[in-house]
Amino acid sequence: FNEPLLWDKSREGRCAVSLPKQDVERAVLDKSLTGDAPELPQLSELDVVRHYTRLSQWNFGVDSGMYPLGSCTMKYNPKTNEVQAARQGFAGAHPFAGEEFSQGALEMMYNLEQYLIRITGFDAATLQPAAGAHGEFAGILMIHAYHAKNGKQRSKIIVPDTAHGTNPASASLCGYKSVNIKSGKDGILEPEAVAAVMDEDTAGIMVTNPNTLGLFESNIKEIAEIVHSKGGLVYGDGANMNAIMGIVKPGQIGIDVLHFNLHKTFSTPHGGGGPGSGPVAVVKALEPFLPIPRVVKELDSYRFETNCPDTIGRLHTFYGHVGVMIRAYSYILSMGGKGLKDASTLAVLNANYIKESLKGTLNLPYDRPCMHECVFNDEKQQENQYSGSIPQVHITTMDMAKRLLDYGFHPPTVYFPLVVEGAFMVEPTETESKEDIDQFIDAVKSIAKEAVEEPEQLKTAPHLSKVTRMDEVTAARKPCLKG
Amino acid sequence: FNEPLLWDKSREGRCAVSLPKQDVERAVLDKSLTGDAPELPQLSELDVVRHYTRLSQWNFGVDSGMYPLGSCTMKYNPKTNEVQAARQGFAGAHPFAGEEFSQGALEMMYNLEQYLIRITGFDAATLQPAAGAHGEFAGILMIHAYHAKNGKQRSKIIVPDTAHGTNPASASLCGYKSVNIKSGKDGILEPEAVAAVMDEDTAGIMVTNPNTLGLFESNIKEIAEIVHSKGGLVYGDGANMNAIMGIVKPGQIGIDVLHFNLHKTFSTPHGGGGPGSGPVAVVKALEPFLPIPRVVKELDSYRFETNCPDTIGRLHTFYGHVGVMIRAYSYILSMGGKGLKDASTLAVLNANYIKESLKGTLNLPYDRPCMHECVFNDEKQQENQYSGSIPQVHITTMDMAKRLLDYGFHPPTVYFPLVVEGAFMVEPTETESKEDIDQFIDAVKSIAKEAVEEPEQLKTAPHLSKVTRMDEVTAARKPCLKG
Amino acid sequence: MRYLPHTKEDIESMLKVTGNSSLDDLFDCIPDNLRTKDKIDIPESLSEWELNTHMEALASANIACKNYKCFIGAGSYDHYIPAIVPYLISRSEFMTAYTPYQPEISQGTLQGIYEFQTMVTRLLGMDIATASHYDCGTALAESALIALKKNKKTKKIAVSSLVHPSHRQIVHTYLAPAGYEMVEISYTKEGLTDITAIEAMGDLAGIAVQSPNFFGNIEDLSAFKAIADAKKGLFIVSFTEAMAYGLLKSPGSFGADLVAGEGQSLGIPKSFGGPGLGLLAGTKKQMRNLPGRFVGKTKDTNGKDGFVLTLATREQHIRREKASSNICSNNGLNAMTAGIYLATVGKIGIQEIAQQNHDKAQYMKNSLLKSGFEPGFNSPFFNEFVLKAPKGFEQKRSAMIQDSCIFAGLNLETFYPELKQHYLFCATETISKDDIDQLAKEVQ
Amino acid sequence: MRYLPHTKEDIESMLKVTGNSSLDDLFDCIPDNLRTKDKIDIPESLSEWELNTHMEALASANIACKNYKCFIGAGSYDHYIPAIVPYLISRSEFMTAYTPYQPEISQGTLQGIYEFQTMVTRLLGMDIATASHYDCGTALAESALIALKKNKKTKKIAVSSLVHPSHRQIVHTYLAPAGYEMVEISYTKEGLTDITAIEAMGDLAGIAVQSPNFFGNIEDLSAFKAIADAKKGLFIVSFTEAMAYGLLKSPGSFGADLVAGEGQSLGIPKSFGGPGLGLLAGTKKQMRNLPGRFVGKTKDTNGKDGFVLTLATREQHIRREKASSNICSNNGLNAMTAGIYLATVGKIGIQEIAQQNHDKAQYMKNSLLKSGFEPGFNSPFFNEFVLKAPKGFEQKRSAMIQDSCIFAGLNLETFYPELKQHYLFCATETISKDDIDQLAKEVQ
Repeated sequence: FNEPLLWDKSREGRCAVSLPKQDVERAVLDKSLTGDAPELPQLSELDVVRHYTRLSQWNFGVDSGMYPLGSCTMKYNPKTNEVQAARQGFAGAHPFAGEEFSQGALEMMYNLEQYLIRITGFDAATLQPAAGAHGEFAGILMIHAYHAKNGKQRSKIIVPDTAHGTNPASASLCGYKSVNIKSGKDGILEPEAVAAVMDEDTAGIMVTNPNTLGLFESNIKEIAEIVHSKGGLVYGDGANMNAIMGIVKPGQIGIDVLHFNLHKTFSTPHGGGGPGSGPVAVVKALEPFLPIPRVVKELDSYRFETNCPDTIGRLHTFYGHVGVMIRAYSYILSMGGKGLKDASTLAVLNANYIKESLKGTLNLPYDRPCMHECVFNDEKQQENQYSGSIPQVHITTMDMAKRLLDYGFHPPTVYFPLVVEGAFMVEPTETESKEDIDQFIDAVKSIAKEAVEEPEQLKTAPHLSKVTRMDEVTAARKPCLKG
Repeated sequence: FNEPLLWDKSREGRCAVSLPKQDVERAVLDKSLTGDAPELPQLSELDVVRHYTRLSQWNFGVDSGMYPLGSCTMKYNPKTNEVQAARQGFAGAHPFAGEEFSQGALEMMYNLEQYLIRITGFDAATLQPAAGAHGEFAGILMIHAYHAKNGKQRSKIIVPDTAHGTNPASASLCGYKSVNIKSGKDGILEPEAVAAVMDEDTAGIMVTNPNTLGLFESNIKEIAEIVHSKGGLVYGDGANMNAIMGIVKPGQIGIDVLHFNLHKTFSTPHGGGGPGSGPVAVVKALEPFLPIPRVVKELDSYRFETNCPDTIGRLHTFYGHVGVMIRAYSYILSMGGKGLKDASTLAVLNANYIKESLKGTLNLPYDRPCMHECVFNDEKQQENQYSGSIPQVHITTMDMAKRLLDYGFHPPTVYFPLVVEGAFMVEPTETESKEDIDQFIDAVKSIAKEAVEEPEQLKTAPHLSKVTRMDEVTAARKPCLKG
Repeated sequence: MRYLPHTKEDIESMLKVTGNSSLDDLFDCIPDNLRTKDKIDIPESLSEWELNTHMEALASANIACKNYKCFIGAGSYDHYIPAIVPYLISRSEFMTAYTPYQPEISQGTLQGIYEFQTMVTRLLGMDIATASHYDCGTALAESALIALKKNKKTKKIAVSSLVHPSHRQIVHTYLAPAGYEMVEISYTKEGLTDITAIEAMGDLAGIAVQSPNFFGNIEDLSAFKAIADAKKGLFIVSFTEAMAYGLLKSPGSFGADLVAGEGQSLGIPKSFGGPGLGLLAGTKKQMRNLPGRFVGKTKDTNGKDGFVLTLATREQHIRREKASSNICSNNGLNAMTAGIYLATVGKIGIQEIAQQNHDKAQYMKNSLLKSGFEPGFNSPFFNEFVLKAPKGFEQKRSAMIQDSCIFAGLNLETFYPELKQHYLFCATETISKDDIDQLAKEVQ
Repeated sequence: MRYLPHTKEDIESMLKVTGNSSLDDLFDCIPDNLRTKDKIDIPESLSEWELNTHMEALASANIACKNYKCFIGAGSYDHYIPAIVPYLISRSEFMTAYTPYQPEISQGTLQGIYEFQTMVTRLLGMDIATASHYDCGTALAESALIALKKNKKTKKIAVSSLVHPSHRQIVHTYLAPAGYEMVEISYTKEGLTDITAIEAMGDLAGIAVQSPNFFGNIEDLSAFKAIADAKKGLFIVSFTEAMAYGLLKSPGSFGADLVAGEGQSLGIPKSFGGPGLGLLAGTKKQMRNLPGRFVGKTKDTNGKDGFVLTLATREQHIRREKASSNICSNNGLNAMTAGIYLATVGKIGIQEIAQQNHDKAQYMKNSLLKSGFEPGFNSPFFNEFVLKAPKGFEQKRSAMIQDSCIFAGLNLETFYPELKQHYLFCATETISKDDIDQLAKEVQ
């Protein structure tokens, strides 16, 4: 069923809000300052409830089914975390209520920083960045500030092709030029490639480990040594932390600064695109550069510290996404150290199980043990287009992804990482059961069969969703961004 | 998509609950007393969340769309009422915490009784009955106790054909034999019909007003006089109160006892079949018979009264469905007296608007001003089967109702009241907007057109729902009541 | 008013269609002398914010608004409710739906209730379970009526005096007007139903025993089954604490014909006593006698599995005066809640939680005995037990409520006048060892 | 662990498929010297119930757990949130979905955000609005970058000293590493941005003014537009209190090129300052310069209307180092929340609520003046204003927090050292006359 746009349902005079009773005199502002009421829709309460209930029914969330979106860690978002964040003492807290009257929030933040540090083996952390890319930016700002403090700014930064997409954009915000290098044949970075470009005008390197192929960068220590030897720093993109909690401590293998995605590894909901939270952990040498305010503990009480002369400054109006932190903190406490290690272990088991189960069906460009995700592509299906009975139909990764919708699954990440042509990137996460994974495997196999036998089914997929494939070209050429 | 049954998803060893930590010694009961763990399913938390999320998606609620179910008053269930019922001070209250420590709950109950009394013009009330039929039973019990107290029990009770379906069953629980009488030609009860059967062995009459045809029983006062003159009492079924709040006070027009449905008139959610709440209001003469405990106010505090020698006794383990009462109480306070009258007025406006708009399309057996609902039937469509081009297809009320599902509406009540053959009973309620009602009217008109032009569309409807029409005969013949 | 969508224009154009010149005219069909001239005399409407303030004030006038320690059960139990339970049940597709008479768009409720019925039968060891009843008391009354209607030889049914006092009152209320008689079975010094008292009662349509009984003690159900059979009456088992059957042998395993229980413990808040959840289960033989709704599995016209309300021919709206009961609305949403709870705790969880209830209760009993209480009875119990309090305890108990928000047991004298100074205590998994130690200390 | 579904059997059979003999083997691809030997040194896992206790203890250590009266705004405002807003937004289809890259199964998020974008443009009088940003401060910093990147003639931007102090700090953080300069515009005795100070600043890529400004005063935006035009810089308007635009003339009506605002007031809890909602709007001309996501309307292959993320060519994952910004996750769920809020209050509600904010603030100002405060400034204001406190107020203020949970204003000296004894007060629709009268009494 269709649901009209809000203003198409609007009728003059309706109001879905309970207006507070006015108990003081009306105070009239000068007419030159006030305008007409903004043209918002006018609806009854039931209209609003039905509108958004209907909209929600067109969405697919983790609660709706498996969401094997590579690089995004769509694990289960525990409901108890929502209960914690909604407590009046947190949700109603004013950021300027004063430290004395905000000890609970401060303690939570202090503890969360400590836990993140202990999980990763770093020395200090900030929770302030509002999302992963914001954390990345904070990290690069600290590298920038470090070099500035050391007297000589540098102009470049190394970004391998297997790093996350936001990396170059974050680097350029600090004026760094990205130096792209290619990973080796087996999908991991070779020290030689780094040594070839690393020089004393290069601020450092941005590494995603495990990388976006789902492979562990096993040469990371050598690479870090090369970078450090030239005075550079190693930035670690922690988006893939879900593979290595309790297995590897990035702070102890040569990485100097690392951002987290609380909305990936630490189970907070993605919310259809945010809010996230992107804390950053650093080694001792970078601690002076952390953004302010910092949370510090003194005896048994907590306070904000702003007196940090070398800080990169402030990144958020207040202290970051506290509501998201509460959820992540609750998750960490619910899991405990052993639980976090179990989560990573089972995430890796799930991914390897899928990799082994599907490698006969889809092409696997890098056939080696993967971490928490694995990357296939459509090479087999592309080949098939010439040998098959209906040579004119070219089945692509996109077609298979869209067809998965008809099977009740969210599609994997496609055409990323760029290093694999037609990439089909699957990250099951640890919260998916074997049965759900088996169903996913069966669905992919059955789609691969359709690709040969009924390719039209795929070309016109999805068939069961509210809309079919959208005209994205016209959307971008003649943008219609409001109604 | 299908969702397997819980046990088909179960795997040995999973557990979706957080087990509390054991901090005392295990105490082992004698083996003769303990059994194996019950064979409940074993799932992870995400399994459970997905299972019930999926199930919910197959349901249709008031929030999903218009629910014009005659006789059921499916009005909007305000969300603020849920907030009130969930407050820790209410939801966590133990029924035996003692009056002194339960003053808030007692005050709420006392006030709610008072409000119900004032809305209806009675003298006293009880909130204890757990549902409408339970309230009905309470009412008949009081009539029974009244006659017993007066020294001579009676054996019969009059039930008109336009009364609610539960009435005869409630009467028979007290040993009364129902005497069925027919309504007059214009759908309302004639005093003569009552006079003809009322005698001194008849305990009284059960009247639904407005009746199940949606018509106001305008002779109620004369009827009550006839019944009273023979020593009988008048029971009013208040399921249709939504038509007359602020318009008619049943307690002042001859009715002696009346039950409410808080889950109809007072906006509490139906919950897929309950819990409801069925308070009962009575005139002074019946007050001594009210169930115990009663809530009484003394100075500024509230307590339970159990010392009522003539009481019919207890009907609920504690005090009735307090959680439902809180919602109804919140609704009444949100509406105020004027708001309740507006609600009834607009409910009646909506029903008359539908009646007038559709009476050319469907047959209207009683063409007179209706109250909050109106009853059509399939006579026109039945006639059509002989004159139409495809005489072998018989379109019935059921076919039209099922086809409405494809248009996004819950079907009306069908084949009830029994007094109208092929009844199609529409109650829009006041919370539906003119646009939604117009859409409903258009849908019915378009279905009536299909009934002539594409009757197969109706016969095989619904087409868009999860399942098609079910084999209810086999379900009843060979019941499969568990998995 | 935000719930009423009618604009002035809407009202005018709709009145035109209905042929009325004003809203008042809509009611012209009601004789003037029947129409009220007064306004409804209730307070003016509150805004959502005023309502919040008012309701929080009321809620705060209940001690439950604080973190009170409730060592009371007696039919209403404090158990942990996993966050997913209220979260899932609050989905409006469940909450705002009507009774699933239209199976095509009610498969969610229907499958959920079918699964509930199934899990209840597994919990209780019975063949079938209904889609719910109001509470245990009314379910028990309905069970008594089934037994009595079935057996034309007698109008009498025996009910243990250790059935919850309220439940016995309800049974009486239901039975009396139809001329049936309920006789109470006395209890023994061990706090158990006195089986020897039944012999002398003559013909009985049924025998109803609660286990764990009101004192928390576990009855020997097999003995009652034998005597019920001997009397050719139905054997009815009731219970107020569903959690017990995570640990105890099921009523079905002792041959119960009918089981009437309270399911509030299964994920439903206490809410000052209601709405709870009446569980009603029976043997296959009783299928067509049980009141209320059943969901059954069947197929649609395409042969696909699905669920419907079935066996409606027993129900009031079909059989009218011949119906076995007048129940219409049941406690469906709470049945769904219990279903979600049972699926969440699962086989492992229910046994472990039940065991912890017993562990805590045993620890509490031992602790109180050390603090100067005397045992009330010496029978095996689940999570409730009776103790005789030392002198002066009643005052101490009142002080503890005021000072520490501790509710130390329920005074049994109200219900059993002979049991002076006897208190009924309860411990569930929500009670910590520290809580019990504090209690034991404070009562000294 | 209830979040981990793997049974022993599952693990065994899956390991067999992967060819590993133990879970540990899965990590053989990681060199041994990189693997940690230590356990993660954090507390043992808590049960759901222990977590509840712990978190409630923490929440209770914030004063907000009580019903405190907050006469503070300064970027975080206390407004009523209708019950339907959290109810609807908590539906898991919204909450647990990813960024709507797959439009076929994301039409809910997409339509909702499209409607949000539309309502934001209507509120602010602008042509376009993005799908959200982190908060006002970061949105303002991005706006400054847009202005600076566009104008190659200068590396300088002017920002009013009455822009929220944190926002100015953020702008500085964003601008500094790229070599841009932010100059602050001083303020006048009327508590307004000193337009005369701008003249002397030479070339400017943009001028950023907050209105209502940090002191709560309403700026004369038309004057700043004129001077920005004269300098060929972009005119950027920011605000921390979105509610103001229910009443005030929109920034768009004054010709703003870019608007960066905080949307926390629109149905989002304060939550100790985050997550809030960055609003970012611009003229059509700025469409391809704005960072972040846009939802656009288009058609599917059947010609049916639908929505997609669009203009992605500006974004970091397509343009990489050439992207205008690195923003990826935004504050989508809060944007949806604000959309629900705006649809709920509607045209009538937002104006009335905004008016009530001003009414209460005016009443509070008058009351405090009567209680011995002196006016800080005499400009028109919305719901915040500055007063100079009588002597001894700071101690009184502390006592009021402790004794009555009243937060009487924010000490401005922290942010503006020259403003000794000056306090910033705020009143919203949640403050009653009685609250204000109590405040006025207690400060005396």
